[in-house]
Amino acid sequence: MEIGIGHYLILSGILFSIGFVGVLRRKNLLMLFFATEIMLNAVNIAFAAIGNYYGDLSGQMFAFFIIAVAASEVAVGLGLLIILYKKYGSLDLDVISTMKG
Amino acid sequence: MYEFVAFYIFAIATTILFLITVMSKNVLYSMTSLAAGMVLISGLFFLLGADFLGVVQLIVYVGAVMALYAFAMMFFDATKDVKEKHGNSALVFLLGGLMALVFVVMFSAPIIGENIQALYPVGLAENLGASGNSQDVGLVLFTKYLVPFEVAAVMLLVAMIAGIILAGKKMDYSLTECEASDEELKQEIKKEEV
Amino acid sequence: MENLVYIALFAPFVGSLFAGLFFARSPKTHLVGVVNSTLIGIAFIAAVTLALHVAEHGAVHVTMMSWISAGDLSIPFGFLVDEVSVTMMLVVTLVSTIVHIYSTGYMDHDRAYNRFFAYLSAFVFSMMILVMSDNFAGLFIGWEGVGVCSWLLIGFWYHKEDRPFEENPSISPSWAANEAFIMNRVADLGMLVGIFLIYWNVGSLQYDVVFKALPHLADGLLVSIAIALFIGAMGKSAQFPLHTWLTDAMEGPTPVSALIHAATMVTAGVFLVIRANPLYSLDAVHEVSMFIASLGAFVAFYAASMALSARDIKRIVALSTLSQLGYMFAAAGLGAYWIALFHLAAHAFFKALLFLGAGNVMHAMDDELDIFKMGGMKKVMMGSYIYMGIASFALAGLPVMAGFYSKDAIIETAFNDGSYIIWAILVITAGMTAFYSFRQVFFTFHGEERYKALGFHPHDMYKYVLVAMAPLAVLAISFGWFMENFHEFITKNLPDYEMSHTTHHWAWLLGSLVIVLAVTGIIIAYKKYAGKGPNAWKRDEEFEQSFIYKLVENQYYVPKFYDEFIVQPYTIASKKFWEIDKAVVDGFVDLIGKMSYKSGDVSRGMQTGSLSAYLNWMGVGALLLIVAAAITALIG
Amino acid sequence: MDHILSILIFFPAIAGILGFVVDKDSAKAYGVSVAAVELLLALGLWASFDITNPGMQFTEFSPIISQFGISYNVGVDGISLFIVIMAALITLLGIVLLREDTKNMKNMIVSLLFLEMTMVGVFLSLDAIIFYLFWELSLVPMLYIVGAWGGPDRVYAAVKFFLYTFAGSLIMLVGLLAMAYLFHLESGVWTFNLLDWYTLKLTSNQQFWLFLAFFAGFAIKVPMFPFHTWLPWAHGQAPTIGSVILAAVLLKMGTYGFVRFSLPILPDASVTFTPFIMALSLIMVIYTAMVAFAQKDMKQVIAYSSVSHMGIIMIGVFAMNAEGLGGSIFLMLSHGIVSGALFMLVGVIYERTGTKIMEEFGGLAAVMPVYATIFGVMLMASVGLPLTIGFVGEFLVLLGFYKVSAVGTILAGTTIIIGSVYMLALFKKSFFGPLKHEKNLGLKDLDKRELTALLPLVAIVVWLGVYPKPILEPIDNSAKALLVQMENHSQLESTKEAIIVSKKEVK
Amino acid sequence: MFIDPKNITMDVLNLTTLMPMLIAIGGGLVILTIDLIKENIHKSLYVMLTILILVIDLGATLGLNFGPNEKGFFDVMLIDGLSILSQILVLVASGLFIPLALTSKRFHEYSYPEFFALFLFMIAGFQFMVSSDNLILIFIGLETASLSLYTLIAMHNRHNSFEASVKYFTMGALAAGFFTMGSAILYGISGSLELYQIAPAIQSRMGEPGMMMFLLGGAGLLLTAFAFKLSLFPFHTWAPDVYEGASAPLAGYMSVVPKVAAFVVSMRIFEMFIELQIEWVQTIIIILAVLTMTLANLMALVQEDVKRMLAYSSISHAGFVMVAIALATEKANTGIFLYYALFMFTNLGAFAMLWVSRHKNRIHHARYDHPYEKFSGMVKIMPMGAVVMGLFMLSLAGVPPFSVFWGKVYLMSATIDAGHIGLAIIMGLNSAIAAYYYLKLIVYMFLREPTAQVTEETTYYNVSKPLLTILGLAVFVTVGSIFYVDPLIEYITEMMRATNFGI
Repeated sequence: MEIGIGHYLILSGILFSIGFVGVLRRKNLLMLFFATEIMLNAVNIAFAAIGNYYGDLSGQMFAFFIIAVAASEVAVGLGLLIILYKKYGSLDLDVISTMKG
Repeated sequence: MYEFVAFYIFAIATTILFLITVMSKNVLYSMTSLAAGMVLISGLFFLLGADFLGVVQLIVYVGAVMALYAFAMMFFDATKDVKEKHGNSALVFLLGGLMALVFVVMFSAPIIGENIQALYPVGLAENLGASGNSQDVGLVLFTKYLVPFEVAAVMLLVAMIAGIILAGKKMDYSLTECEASDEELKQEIKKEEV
Repeated sequence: MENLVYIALFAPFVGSLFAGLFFARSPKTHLVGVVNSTLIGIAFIAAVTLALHVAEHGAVHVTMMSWISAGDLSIPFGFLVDEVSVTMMLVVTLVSTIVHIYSTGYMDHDRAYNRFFAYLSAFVFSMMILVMSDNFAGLFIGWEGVGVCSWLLIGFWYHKEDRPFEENPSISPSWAANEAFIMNRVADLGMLVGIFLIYWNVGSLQYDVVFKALPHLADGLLVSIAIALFIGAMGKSAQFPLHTWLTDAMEGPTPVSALIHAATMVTAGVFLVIRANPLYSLDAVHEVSMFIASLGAFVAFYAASMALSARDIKRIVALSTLSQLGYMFAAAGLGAYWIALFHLAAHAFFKALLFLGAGNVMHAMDDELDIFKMGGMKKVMMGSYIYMGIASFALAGLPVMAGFYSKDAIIETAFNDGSYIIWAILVITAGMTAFYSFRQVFFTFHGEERYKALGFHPHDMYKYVLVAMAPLAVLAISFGWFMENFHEFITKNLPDYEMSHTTHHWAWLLGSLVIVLAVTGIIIAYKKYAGKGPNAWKRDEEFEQSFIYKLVENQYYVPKFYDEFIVQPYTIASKKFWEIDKAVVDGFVDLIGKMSYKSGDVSRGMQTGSLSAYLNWMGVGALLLIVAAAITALIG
Repeated sequence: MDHILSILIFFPAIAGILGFVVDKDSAKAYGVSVAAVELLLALGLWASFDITNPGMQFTEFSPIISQFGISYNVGVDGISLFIVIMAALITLLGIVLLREDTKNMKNMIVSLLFLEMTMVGVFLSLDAIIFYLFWELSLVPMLYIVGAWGGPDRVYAAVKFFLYTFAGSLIMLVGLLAMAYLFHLESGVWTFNLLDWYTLKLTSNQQFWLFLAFFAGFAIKVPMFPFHTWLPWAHGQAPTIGSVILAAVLLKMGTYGFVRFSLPILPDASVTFTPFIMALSLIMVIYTAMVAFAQKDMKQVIAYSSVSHMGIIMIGVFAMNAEGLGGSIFLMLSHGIVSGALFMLVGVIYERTGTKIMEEFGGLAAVMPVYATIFGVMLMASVGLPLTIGFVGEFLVLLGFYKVSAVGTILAGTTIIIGSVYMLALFKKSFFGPLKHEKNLGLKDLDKRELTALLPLVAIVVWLGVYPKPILEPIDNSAKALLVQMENHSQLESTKEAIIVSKKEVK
Repeated sequence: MFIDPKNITMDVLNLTTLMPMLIAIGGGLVILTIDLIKENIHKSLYVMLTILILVIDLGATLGLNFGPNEKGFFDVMLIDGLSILSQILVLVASGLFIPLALTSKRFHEYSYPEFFALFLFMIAGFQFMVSSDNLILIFIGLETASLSLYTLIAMHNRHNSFEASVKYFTMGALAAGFFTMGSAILYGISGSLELYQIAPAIQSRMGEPGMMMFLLGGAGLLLTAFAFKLSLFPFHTWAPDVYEGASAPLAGYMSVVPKVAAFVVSMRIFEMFIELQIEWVQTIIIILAVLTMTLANLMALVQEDVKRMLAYSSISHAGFVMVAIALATEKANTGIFLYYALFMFTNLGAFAMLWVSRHKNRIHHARYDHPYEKFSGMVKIMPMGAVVMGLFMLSLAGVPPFSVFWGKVYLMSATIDAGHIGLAIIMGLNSAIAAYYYLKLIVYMFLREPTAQVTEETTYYNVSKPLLTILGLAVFVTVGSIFYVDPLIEYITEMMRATNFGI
């Protein structure tokens, strides 16, 4: 019952897909952002696992930077959400659809 | 065996928690399960020997990011259940399932190459007499990845500025939609200052 | 001599320009008539001089300049004055001169007097090119040129309204003009094909070169050339089935009919066959020649039959022209080219005279054409009466008259050739000719004075016009007397046609037979139409309802046939094509545009504005890529 | 005279730019003088043209994009010389014919001058890309002219014209680029120089596809059936001057393209495609002539007749013998003159009555005799009467085509019948018969301005009909040279057989 | 290859490679500092300062040594021809678009110096992105630039712009997920994050079972991410909305600079795959390119708003250029830059014209700022403006001799050279479809009568001298392109030869 890299990667893939489903089905922007966080986390697992099995640090590095990016995105994203909420009074995606065609 | 048990516990738990995040109608549940899931992921990192990463995950994600989300949630007064219209849930799950299937199929193949030499092997710091993941990470981060690190700093600065501008007062009054000319605006601003 | 050639050729052209450029917009100017008549007269004198020269020294051949040269083709403006062309020139210029003079009187009251002379002289010019050219392309220039002038002159009174076919079989002058032009063009295509065939197989269009090369060509080719050229001739000479335009062409002023549609242009076809005699006398094309002769005989009879019942004075003359053209073709087809040419000339004289006489009548009757409305006019129009009488005698082929010699010769030829059917037709036709021409004379000049009831006050033409017509009358009587001289002159160039002994033997009998038939025709006509008082002619309503009468009156339904089976289908097809063009061809293009636009409209539907949808699109896209990747990897 | 071709091309453009500054009221005078100078220049070119030399003359060459083998390369031979002169002439006369009260006269003049540049440029370019450049650019002023001064559906017509031709020429562009690539493969050099391309021998398969690509561009421009439907629209809606230039010059670009590109570069494919082109052309000749007959609008009749005549030109181009090719080039000129004049004439009556529907007229000959006369002359030239300009080309083309196909010639020859059918019907409906409307009684005959524009054309129609030699000779020389070049360049025996430079040699 | 910390020398670091980015970042900080010191300084100072910094940056970029293996900072930086070229393009475009801030009317974003600081950070981000073949740095650079860009869009401060920003942001986050996942797979295969090491690793492992799956999967994921950035179908959905929501200068900017940066990275990544003989990538890219240009063109046909139309047209142009990546030849790569260099000026002009006529109220249409009606009869009101806009439209349509034509020809030629004749024809036909909507604007401007709302006042609303200068420059470059295309091709080709494409 050896846990190999495959396990981690499959887990990563599954979590990624869960995040993907979330992105596709969420209509609330805030919760949609959660889903993107899940995706990034899933990738982090993959990076950490691969790095571990190669005994290489680059994977961890990438994961580290992904966390940084995620944090930045949250900052910007929340800023946007706030201003959007102020203007539209809602975070529902269907409301924010004045531009189309 | 220990790894086996730990992995499956973490794996199953995160999967369930993230599923809750994605499926729950309640923002609070959703967010809480997300935070919990992330904590568990840091456990996976520890399992994988990425101690530093695990810590960062805990601090940055669970500490900072989740705090931000929580703050935002309060701002949006989103404690109530969220009503979402799902037009084609089945399709979404089908797509997600398909995606997962492809990943499973893909990752069942061996990905690790036999002949690949690690470029920045774990245990770098051993040569210097020190030990532990943090030092290794530090060593690589501040040599090889110094530039990305600095750029990340800029990125965070950008994010900060962006957050300040977007959420701050500056956006409350739109100059774009104001018909007044520059001169008139100056007068107005001066009046306000006075 | 060169100068004379150019004078003969260009004098009419100068006249046309003179009238057209300087006087086209001015009111009637007598000067134009005088000048143009004089110029044509000069051309005539030049032609006479040339004729004398040719008789003495042989043909004159001049090349003015090159016209088209491209590839190996080189066409010059070259003119050949030999026995054949000089005969034509004489005929053309003489008749033209007289018609010009006649027109100064006839067109006296017309607003467009000057324009008329411009056209008329232009016609003479074109006709001169036609007969004088030394190559087929030059012939074609004249060929088309006379076509256009004919178009202009038929449609001279273009302002007249279209009337339905039942009222006026030729609808209107402009309609008739177009019909003539288009029908001629049909034939011209044949002629063009003939020219192309000649060029690609001989390499030149010069008569001399071509005729020299003819014997070396393949038989089938010769037949094709002969047929193609004859198709051209059929159009100009109004042979069946391209004959309907000629009767309709009577919409033009009568001098035009006299000059163009009797004496000169319509004989161009005959001239072409005569010109191309080296081709048509070849054994290889014997069948074609026989066809020409047969067609000629048929047309002679066919036209004569229609003339029997016609009421329109000009139509009768036109149909007789058609009939006589048939005679000419019969002769030419049988190889008696010089006889054809002789009849051509004789016919030109008496037919022009006949037309001009008819013109006098019309002039007197305020352009009334219906002979049923005339009668007994000899009292008021003695001069015209005499002229028309002479012309009719000539046409009927009574002894001494010109027509007697020429027509008799043709009939003899048919007999001599052993083509007894043709001979029989021609003989019968001769009788019919006498009948209908005198029917017309008697209707017009004898019998009850029907016109009085209708309020006409006829008076004869100006004296000088009548005097001017005299040469024609003289020639109509006497031209036949010079047959031997002509024969001697022309056979230098054209092949002689020798009658066999048998024919010589029977000649007197054949001649008498024709004379008897002609006289019989005249007598019947006199009995029927010349009576006065109780003997006066009455309409036979019953006969007019009979099938034969209807058939003949409606020109054997040929115009109707053309209308229903060519004109109308063409019009309908054109309209349908236009609709197809709009709906299908253009519609298809528009459809592409509309489809693009529509698909743009449809695909913009994916841009719902909802972020959720966008994410779905992106997700689907990503998934498709990955699934495609997986499948590709698994398969290969 | 070293740079006369460049001067010819760019003089109108520079004048056009300067034209922006000219006062509105003197715009027409400015236009006339510029166009007149251009015509004089073109005539000067003719005067110094060496008639005996069938090759390119006055060539100028300077690389522009040497990395990609594009260079400014112009030259003139007997084929292009007269088209250029005609373009200059038609532009001049078209401007002369413009009414003083045309709205936005200045814009009109400027567009026309730019159009003139592009037209002259197309015919003088010897570099494929420069050719393409002028080719495309010519669409723009024309779009504006049709769209701004046209009839009620002008925008639709203008856009259709633009897009249709643009689409075709883009496919042609692909062909040009492919050709350059093939040349590059062969020689290692990038070049779009036509004269270089003439030396390249291509396989039949390559020629086949390249021919199709070129065909797309040229056929739409010609316009060949079934790509012709933009033309009636464009003509129907365009202002007089637009129709005149469109019919007289722009359409010739298509046939010129076939002569300059398809034939010499792709001789084998040209011969292979001959039956196809012939079939289309015959349909074009007969079908569009019939459609023309069904028209009610005088201008549409002439528009469709243009298509029909272009069919004859196409036939001549692909007859592959000196008679046909020379004839079709001559016919391009004569059709330019005649159709230009006819469109001018339609414009004249349209200006007076505000309608082009034939049934509205009738009896015009009595009211406007001079007009009717000139119309009649042009009509006769259009139906190919000997001793008018129309005959020479048509005769030569049919003559040349006879060698290719006798049946085809008879079918094509029906043009002289059905051509006269619709033209005479037009003439009869409009000019003959009684006057339809009282108001037409007061119509004025041609005035000085109109006569100035039309009489030169009448003179040319007669002059070149009687004495075509001055222009037929250089055309013939160049046409023969082109055929010789084709023959030398072809690889298939069947091609060599099909090409007849001089049948004396063949015998 | 581990570098001992002790032995690090300045030579190895090659610090100068960082100069351009540092200048931009430093410039951004300077602007922030100035704002700290004194508030309410007129925007023109910041604009000029930004231009100045960009000029210095450009100078620094041009001063760099470059070559296929010119690396710096532990091989993280890669200064090859591609990098230099794209940096030049980015900087020049930025320098040309930023003066559009100097309008006569006041707009929200330009009133705050943060805009200019973020602008410079964004440029730095792009510069990092293009001058590295390390996936981490590419990712970080990309995110830095993107986050700045999202903010810049939102700073226009209208309903539209927030919506646009949020859409762009959210999809960008998703794309980031795909990018990282793709990178993870590449990392898994090769154990490296540097393309020049990944390539040989892949090559050596190509035959292994299941490897194709990873390769194609990774390529697919990365392609998704870059297809989003390059707005390829079906990942383009953000583009029209973002163009509509963003201010005209920014929209124009987005149609050039981020795309150039994304193209550079795509060239580095996908041409590696293609050169490894993985045909699937080529096929998929061609399919995407064809779909993109065709569908975007079709959708552009039905637009009512010029800016939105231009958005679709930019998508279509991107699809057109994408073909070059599938070809992966030197000529095609040259073509990409030639195309964008030429396209830049035309688009600059077109968007500047929109900006000139930008009105604060939507007087012509309830939703759109630049509906077609706004331009009807423009030739009567501002003839020069109409002529200039007409020229830009013709250029975009690919009418010779205007600038975009040469790019089109060059790319089509490259396509033909690579043997894809059918593709070249599709490209040609697409240009024909595209001509319709460009013509539509010309038709409105030249062939229609002005509506009641269209007056000199409304069309010249936002005009100012700097804007006119920029317009003049754009016209000049667009029209005179025939004269400088040759040296441009030569320079780009030279740069391409000094480029390291991984293998």
